[in-house]
Amino acid sequence: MQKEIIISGFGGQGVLFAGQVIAYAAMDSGKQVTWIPSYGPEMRGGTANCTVVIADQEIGSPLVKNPPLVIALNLPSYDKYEPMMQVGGTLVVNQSMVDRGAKRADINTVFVSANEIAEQIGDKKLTNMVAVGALLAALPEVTIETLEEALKAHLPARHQHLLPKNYEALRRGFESAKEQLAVIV
Amino acid sequence: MQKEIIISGFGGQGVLFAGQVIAYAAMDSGKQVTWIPSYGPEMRGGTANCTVVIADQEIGSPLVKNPPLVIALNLPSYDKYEPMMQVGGTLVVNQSMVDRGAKRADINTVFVSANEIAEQIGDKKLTNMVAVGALLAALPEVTIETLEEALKAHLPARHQHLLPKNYEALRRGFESAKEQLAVIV
Amino acid sequence: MPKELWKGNEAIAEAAVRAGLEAYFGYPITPQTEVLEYLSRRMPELGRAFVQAESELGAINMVYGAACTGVRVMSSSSSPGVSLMMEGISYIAGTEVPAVLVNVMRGGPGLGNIAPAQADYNQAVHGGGHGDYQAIVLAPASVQEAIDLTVLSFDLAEKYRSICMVILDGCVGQMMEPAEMPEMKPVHRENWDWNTDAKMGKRERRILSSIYLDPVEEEKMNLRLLNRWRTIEANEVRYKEYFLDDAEIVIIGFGTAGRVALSAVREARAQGIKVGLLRPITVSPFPHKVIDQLAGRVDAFLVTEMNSGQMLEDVRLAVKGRVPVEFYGRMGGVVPFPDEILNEIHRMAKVKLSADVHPRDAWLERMAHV
Amino acid sequence: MPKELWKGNEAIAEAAVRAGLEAYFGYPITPQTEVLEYLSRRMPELGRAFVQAESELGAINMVYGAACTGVRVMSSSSSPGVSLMMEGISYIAGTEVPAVLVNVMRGGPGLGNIAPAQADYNQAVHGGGHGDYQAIVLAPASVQEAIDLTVLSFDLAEKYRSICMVILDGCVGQMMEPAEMPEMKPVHRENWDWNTDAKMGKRERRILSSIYLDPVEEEKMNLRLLNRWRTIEANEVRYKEYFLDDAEIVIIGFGTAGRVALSAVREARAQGIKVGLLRPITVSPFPHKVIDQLAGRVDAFLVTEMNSGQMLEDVRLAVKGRVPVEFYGRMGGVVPFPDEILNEIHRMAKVKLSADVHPRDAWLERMAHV
Amino acid sequence: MLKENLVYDRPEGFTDTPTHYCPGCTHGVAHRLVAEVLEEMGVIDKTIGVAPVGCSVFAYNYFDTDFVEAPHGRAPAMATGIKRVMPDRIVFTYQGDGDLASIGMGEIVHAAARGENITVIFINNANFGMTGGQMAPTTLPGMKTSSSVNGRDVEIQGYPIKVSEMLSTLDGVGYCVRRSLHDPKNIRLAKKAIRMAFETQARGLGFSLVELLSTCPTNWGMTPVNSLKFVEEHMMPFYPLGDYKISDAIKQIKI
Amino acid sequence: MLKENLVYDRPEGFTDTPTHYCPGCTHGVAHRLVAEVLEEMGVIDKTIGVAPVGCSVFAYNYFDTDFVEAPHGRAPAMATGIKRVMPDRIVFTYQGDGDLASIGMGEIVHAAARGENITVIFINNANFGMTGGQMAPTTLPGMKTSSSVNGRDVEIQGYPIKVSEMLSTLDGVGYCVRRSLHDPKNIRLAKKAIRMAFETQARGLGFSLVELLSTCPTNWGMTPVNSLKFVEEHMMPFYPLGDYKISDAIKQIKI
Amino acid sequence: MPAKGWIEVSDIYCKGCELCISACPQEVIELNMSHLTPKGYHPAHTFKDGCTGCAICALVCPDAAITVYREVTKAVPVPA
Amino acid sequence: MPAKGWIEVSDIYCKGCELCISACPQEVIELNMSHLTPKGYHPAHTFKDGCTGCAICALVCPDAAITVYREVTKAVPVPA
Ligand SMILES: Cc1ncc(C[n+]2csc(CCOP(=O)(O)OP(=O)(O)O)c2C)c(N)n1
Ligand SMILES: Cc1ncc(C[n+]2csc(CCOP(=O)(O)OP(=O)(O)O)c2C)c(N)n1
Ligand code: SF4
Ligand code: SF4
Ligand code: SF4
Ligand code: SF4
Ligand code: SF4
Ligand code: SF4
Ligand SMILES: [Mg+2]
Ligand SMILES: [Mg+2]
Repeated sequence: MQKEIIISGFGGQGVLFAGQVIAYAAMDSGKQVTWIPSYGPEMRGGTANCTVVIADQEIGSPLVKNPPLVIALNLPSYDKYEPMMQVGGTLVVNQSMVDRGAKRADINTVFVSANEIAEQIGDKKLTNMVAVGALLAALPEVTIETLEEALKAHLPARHQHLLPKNYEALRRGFESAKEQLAVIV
Repeated sequence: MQKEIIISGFGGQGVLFAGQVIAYAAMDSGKQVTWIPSYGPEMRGGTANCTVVIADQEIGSPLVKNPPLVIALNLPSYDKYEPMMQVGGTLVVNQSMVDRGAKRADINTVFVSANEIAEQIGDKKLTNMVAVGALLAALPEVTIETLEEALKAHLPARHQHLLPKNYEALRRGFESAKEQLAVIV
Repeated sequence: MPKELWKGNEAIAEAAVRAGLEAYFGYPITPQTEVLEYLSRRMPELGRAFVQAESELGAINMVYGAACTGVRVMSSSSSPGVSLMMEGISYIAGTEVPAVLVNVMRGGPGLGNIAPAQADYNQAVHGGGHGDYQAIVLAPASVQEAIDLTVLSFDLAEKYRSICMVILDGCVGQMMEPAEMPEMKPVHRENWDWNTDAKMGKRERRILSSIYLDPVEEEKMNLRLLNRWRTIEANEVRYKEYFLDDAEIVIIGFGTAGRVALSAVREARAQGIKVGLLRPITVSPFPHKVIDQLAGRVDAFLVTEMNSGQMLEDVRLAVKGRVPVEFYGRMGGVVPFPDEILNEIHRMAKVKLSADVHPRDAWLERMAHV
Repeated sequence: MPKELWKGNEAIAEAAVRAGLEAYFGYPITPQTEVLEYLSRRMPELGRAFVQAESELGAINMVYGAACTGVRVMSSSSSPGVSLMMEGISYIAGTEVPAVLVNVMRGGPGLGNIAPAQADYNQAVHGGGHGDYQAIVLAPASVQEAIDLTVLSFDLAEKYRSICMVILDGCVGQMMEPAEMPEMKPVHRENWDWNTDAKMGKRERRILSSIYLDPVEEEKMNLRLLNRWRTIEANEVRYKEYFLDDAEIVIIGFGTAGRVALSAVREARAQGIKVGLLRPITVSPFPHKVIDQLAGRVDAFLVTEMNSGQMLEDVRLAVKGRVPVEFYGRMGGVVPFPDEILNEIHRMAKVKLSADVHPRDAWLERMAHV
Repeated sequence: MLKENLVYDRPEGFTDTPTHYCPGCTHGVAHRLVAEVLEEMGVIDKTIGVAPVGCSVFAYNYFDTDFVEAPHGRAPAMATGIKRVMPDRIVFTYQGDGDLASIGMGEIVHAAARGENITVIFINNANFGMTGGQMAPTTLPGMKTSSSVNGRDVEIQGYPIKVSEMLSTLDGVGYCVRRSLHDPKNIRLAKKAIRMAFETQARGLGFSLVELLSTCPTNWGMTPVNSLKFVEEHMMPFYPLGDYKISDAIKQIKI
Repeated sequence: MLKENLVYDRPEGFTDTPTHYCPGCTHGVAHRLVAEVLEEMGVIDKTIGVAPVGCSVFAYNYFDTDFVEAPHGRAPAMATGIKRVMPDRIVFTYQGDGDLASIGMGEIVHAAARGENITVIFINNANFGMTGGQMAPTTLPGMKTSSSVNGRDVEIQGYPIKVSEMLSTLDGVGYCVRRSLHDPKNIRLAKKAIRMAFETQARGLGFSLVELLSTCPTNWGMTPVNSLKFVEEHMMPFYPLGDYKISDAIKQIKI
Repeated sequence: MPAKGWIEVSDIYCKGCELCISACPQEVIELNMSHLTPKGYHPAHTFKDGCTGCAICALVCPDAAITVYREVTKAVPVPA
Repeated sequence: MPAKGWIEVSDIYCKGCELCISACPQEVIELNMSHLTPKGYHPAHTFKDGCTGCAICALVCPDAAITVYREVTKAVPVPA
């Protein structure tokens, strides 16, 4: 088993942390995992992304050209990764920041209004967690429960009080995606 | 034809210049020539030496382990080079600074009282030229005349007035050596 | 120890601390800065020495000074900063004191960029400083290996009184992976017979210097280093093998290039192509012998690096023209994807290869599209 | 021009002046100081720029600055000083500006000594600075060659917008030989399309930099350098052959080691041994091709260097194990005498040689007596 | 809009490229002042700039002059190389405090001591901006940075270097002053100083340097406006503004 | 001979090795004073010296203490490395003016600025002795050297650097004075200063440096005795002797 | 009566740093929260009358984003 | 009456630089031209009476070649 995930968005959208949480959860599930940020010309501002690879065996390349799993938190990310995706993969799109539909029919595109959901829960910063929840619907190797455990273990102390809201974000995203995936399949 | 000469003595004895004059003369005689100083730990004070190689063809090594021709202006030089000399070679020894006779019978040792002769001519600094003159007796490739020309051409302007004395030093050395070499042969 | 998710650069820093690091001297430079920043907090916490030096030149000479006293000391930097350390490294080698230096390599030459690269291989392995010396050079490909090799680097440096470098590309430095830290080793000072930590009433005075004014003495010193190097070559070669048993094509790559190749190898195996991977862990001493042996039984080699083919020449030296050696490299901070290497494997499995044309030239032709 | 007796270092200085040197920046170091001292007098006399820099680091960056304006500029130093220039050299290479650097090599590593050595071969030829770049490296063996190659170095540097190094050992620097100087070339500034000498109302502004933040751009730049290097390899290889026609044993040595070998070769020929000499003049680009060809027809090679066998590996790469390659080196400032090399020739003519054991190891065994 | 209505426009010394600086970073102000001075002196055409390694590494993108990019800290050496072969050109370096006062200390002291006829614009923002805000030689005592997280402890991490004070002890220095970019009045004074520095060079009167107290909102973790206050309240008391050295010949210059 | 007859004997801080210095070179005097001070303070046993590259490159042969040999100019960095891991040892560098003020400028300024608790003995002999007498940053205006054969032209070759004046602007410096070795009185004063510098270190009071005007008879082309006169008549007026910085804490020290 | 002036803020250069806002003696500048520049910043604009064309905003702007104009009534020196 | 002193000059260390000669207030030192040290220098020696044991010669000697003695009459401080 090997699954590669790319998470991409604007600088402040919590892209890197979202990847780390998945990496923690995968690790706690006894998987091999790598997390790598894109660091480069666009260090200051601009888009940020990270790649997470989860596998049963020693992981080779920590980077992936044609990912099976992508979270695109904004339009530029959506535009960039949609064409790169593996056939049959799942692309979670933050519908709140995107004004177009899917161009590819050979992948599963899941639209989640992550911003709105986050705001409903009461914290705009949870956008990333909504999207992560949505992704989990296509990533059976990591359960919502392990991800919650991982969050609990690794959220900085000063944010621990936000755990319930994080959990809610995850589940709302998960539910939203499951519905759509059920339809697709 | 290839001839290698080592000239060795104390720092102030004009060892390097003696070698250069021979090199100039050889060059002016249409020969290939190299001159190389020993530079090393003993840069400040101590003994100085240089190696001159004269040849008809492109010169290989500018250094020589077993020289056929040596000028030893002091005792340490004599002690150092006598054992290294090629069989049949000629060793010009500055008798003024040396209190022993030859240890090897398979080389020609020419003793010249270079200091005394130089003082007789009226300039202690000519010791080196007396010795060079002596060496020429065993170096037919360079005539006294070309050496005189070389001196004339390359002695700094401020020393040009000393040319006659230099010539005399050369000839006195040459004569002294020729006598001895005649006996040896 | 349980596994934790560690970032490569910070893992190296903590591993050094646990290996008994007593002093760190460094200067910020991307993509290495986390090593320095981590230790700027961690070392004072433990009462150990940390100095942000005025420059890499200052840093390497602070390392040199501390190394002379016999304690465990290191610096870290990235390509341009490491170039500034060449004189100091040569002095450290010439004085035969142990020191560790980490190079998180980036794109070059010159200022280049801050993306991952492996283009300082030659500098590290074949001597960027003046004079004859050899450095032990370790090349981790994962965070766990970065930890383990950092610890090892101190042991090897001390054992052989040698400079020991850990070279990694920015990928390994920036990546997070689960990894296990070793136990904290208490700092303890060895009773060396060479270190200049002052007489303290216990012994005759000692001098540490790299001067040997007499060439014969310097030559003896050079021979001493060379003979020591033969021991190191005999005892310290490390590499990792993947699917070599029945391999007909063998890929050789270190660090990230090696692990990217692993993905390609797995894919190729899945397609039934008999390909294996040799990943040097010590790039100096280089695993000549195993390549020599492989050259006797495989059909071809593919060297893959994030540079223009620097290790390639070491492989070719070991193969000695017996079978074709091909090359695939990306440069300037570009990290290859597995499919690029898979393409090369396919190509090699298809066409008849020649050992005549230099693999770099052939690769350059293939790169014409870039 | 008539021949004059020139000291190697001063000859290089004057040759540079005649080649149109407009600026020299350097720092004293034995055995190179005569270059600096000579130019400290000569350059101001001609109204050209001379600065005794604060350090080699300062010097190479002054060179870098002046090189960007498109004038002929150089520095010179000796081993430890050259190590300090590694960052600057990498920048010069990365910016593709022409510059000349002379290294009068001495014994090392570290402070070492001031005797003649060739132990910076790898640093010069295989890249002592970070990143992928190649330097053109010329290795004179006589004063005349030092003059000619100094002049050539400026032409090559400009032609290929490259760093060009002249590496010589202290012997060639300190030696006097009759030599002919070229005519004085008037200083004239070329109308390059790249140099930053200010717009002056004539053109758009220009930038010179070695930054390529985007890895793909940096890779393109790396490829540009590599492709240029292939042109250089194709056009600029230079070497000198002696008695190769019927040679059964071929000695390969550069600089002083090469000329010492010449003496040994002549002696061996006199004894009826069929031995020849190949003396690389460009050690980078290296004369791979001619060695490759020789390897097809001779019985064995003997590489001789004043180091531990650095060029040796380049020879082995060219020979590819077809015939034995033996090695004889002296290190740390020791200059070999012809008889030492003659001994090696005798040994090679007598015993059956094996291509199996590494020539350096075999040589180390033979050096056990030192 | 009529030409005569124009009170202030983007200087011609600038290219069209927007800078990569963080919002509110006064690197931009310093750039603008240099561009204005070069324009006013009419020397854009004969100027060669030397960019440093630091946040201003891309300075070469913004000025409409020839430019080269130096290795970290070596801009004064590169500028020396350029000026010595092109003495009639205007050559300036633009350097941060990490670049000039940390790694480049040797080069700046010697360029100054030699009286190298170049102009140095020195941006003191009390940290290494580009690499993420580490301690610089100019970091204030007690100031927190990413490599002095508990605040700079001068006993262990050393004392800040006052560059203008130090360099003005050197005989080769013609003009050496410290100014600040934190308010309109000081910006005007800074511009005058930059003008004087370039005039010093244009007249061959030796080495000139203008130290500018500048902000780094990003790494200081402050808004741009608060950063200006920090300069006024914390940096200026430690780094007094003033004329540290103005040679007599330069004092005569009237502009 | 009775012990009580002894007025002066070769200090115990010295080894038996004769120095390699030229006859009359005051490097020897500086050495002797350091050896005497270390002996008098009873710290020979816990001292580690750092030798430079320069004529004093072999300093390590002469002192009966541990010693290391630094790359040219980097002695202060090496000393920093040593002192930071061995804070209870006495660590000193011994550096020439080429070493300290030319190539090593960056390292000395930063060691001083950090207030590195080391002692620097700085030998100013106005040239690069070891490499044959080239111009140093300290070479006097108009002075002839092998790389300024017509005399140092300050307009082109730069102005001399007054090291003590420059370094004493740095807050990390505890003790910084200039003395001379040209006559008995000044030698005594020099020794007192060296003592104070080491006391500064022993008490942890920061960076200490003693600049010593010294001779180079060989490269100056003078007899040793005339060289002393040159120091008095030409160097001292340009490099005034004096206390450039003595921190208050150090002023309290009584010895 | 103060001179009447006006400013133009370039969408290309303005990064919404607010330095002009706090420097304007007439307090007539604010960020335009209803507009985003291509780079994603809310740019500065004048939100009410009162601009005198004093150019202080341009003087403090790190991005040379402001062009300042003034009705030609009497000579006022440009900022130095 | 001045104290009576005497000096010993080491053959191993003395390089005949003459600094002691020019410094000796009693002018009792000269080079011994009839003696050469192993290194080839004419060493310093006292050539007449009058040494007071003031140790000034030792103070200026760059080679720590001089040992100074004095008859014990009254306390005189060693050179500092
Ligand atoms: C030799 C070298 N060392 C380190 C670096 C990394 N580096 C880049 S910029 C910088 C510091 C810049 O700080 P400063 O000069 O103050 O400029 P600022 O960014 O604050 O304007 C450093 C350490 C480098 N590029 N090269
Ligand atoms: C990196 C490097 N550059 C240059 C040299 C050559 N070098 C040796 S000593 C010296 C100058 C020494 O002068 P100074 O420090 O004044 O000491 P002095 O000999 O005058 O006592 C130089 C340039 C070197 N050894 N290493
Ligand atoms: S990091 Fe700091 S100095 Fe750099 S551009 Fe941003 S605010 Fe300015
Ligand atoms: S060269 Fe000068 S400094 Fe060096 S030992 Fe001789 S006199 Fe002293
Ligand atoms: S100062 Fe300039 S960049 Fe900042 S908000 Fe005002 S106009 Fe925009
Ligand atoms: S010109 Fe003056 S008044 Fe008008 S907006 Fe700018 S600062 Fe305000
Ligand atoms: S001062 Fe010392 S070395 Fe010089 S002559 Fe006198 S005793 Fe000899
Ligand atoms: S001790 Fe005094 S009096 Fe005696 S020789 Fe020495 S200097 Fe002269
Ligand atoms: Mg800064
Ligand atoms: Mg000196």
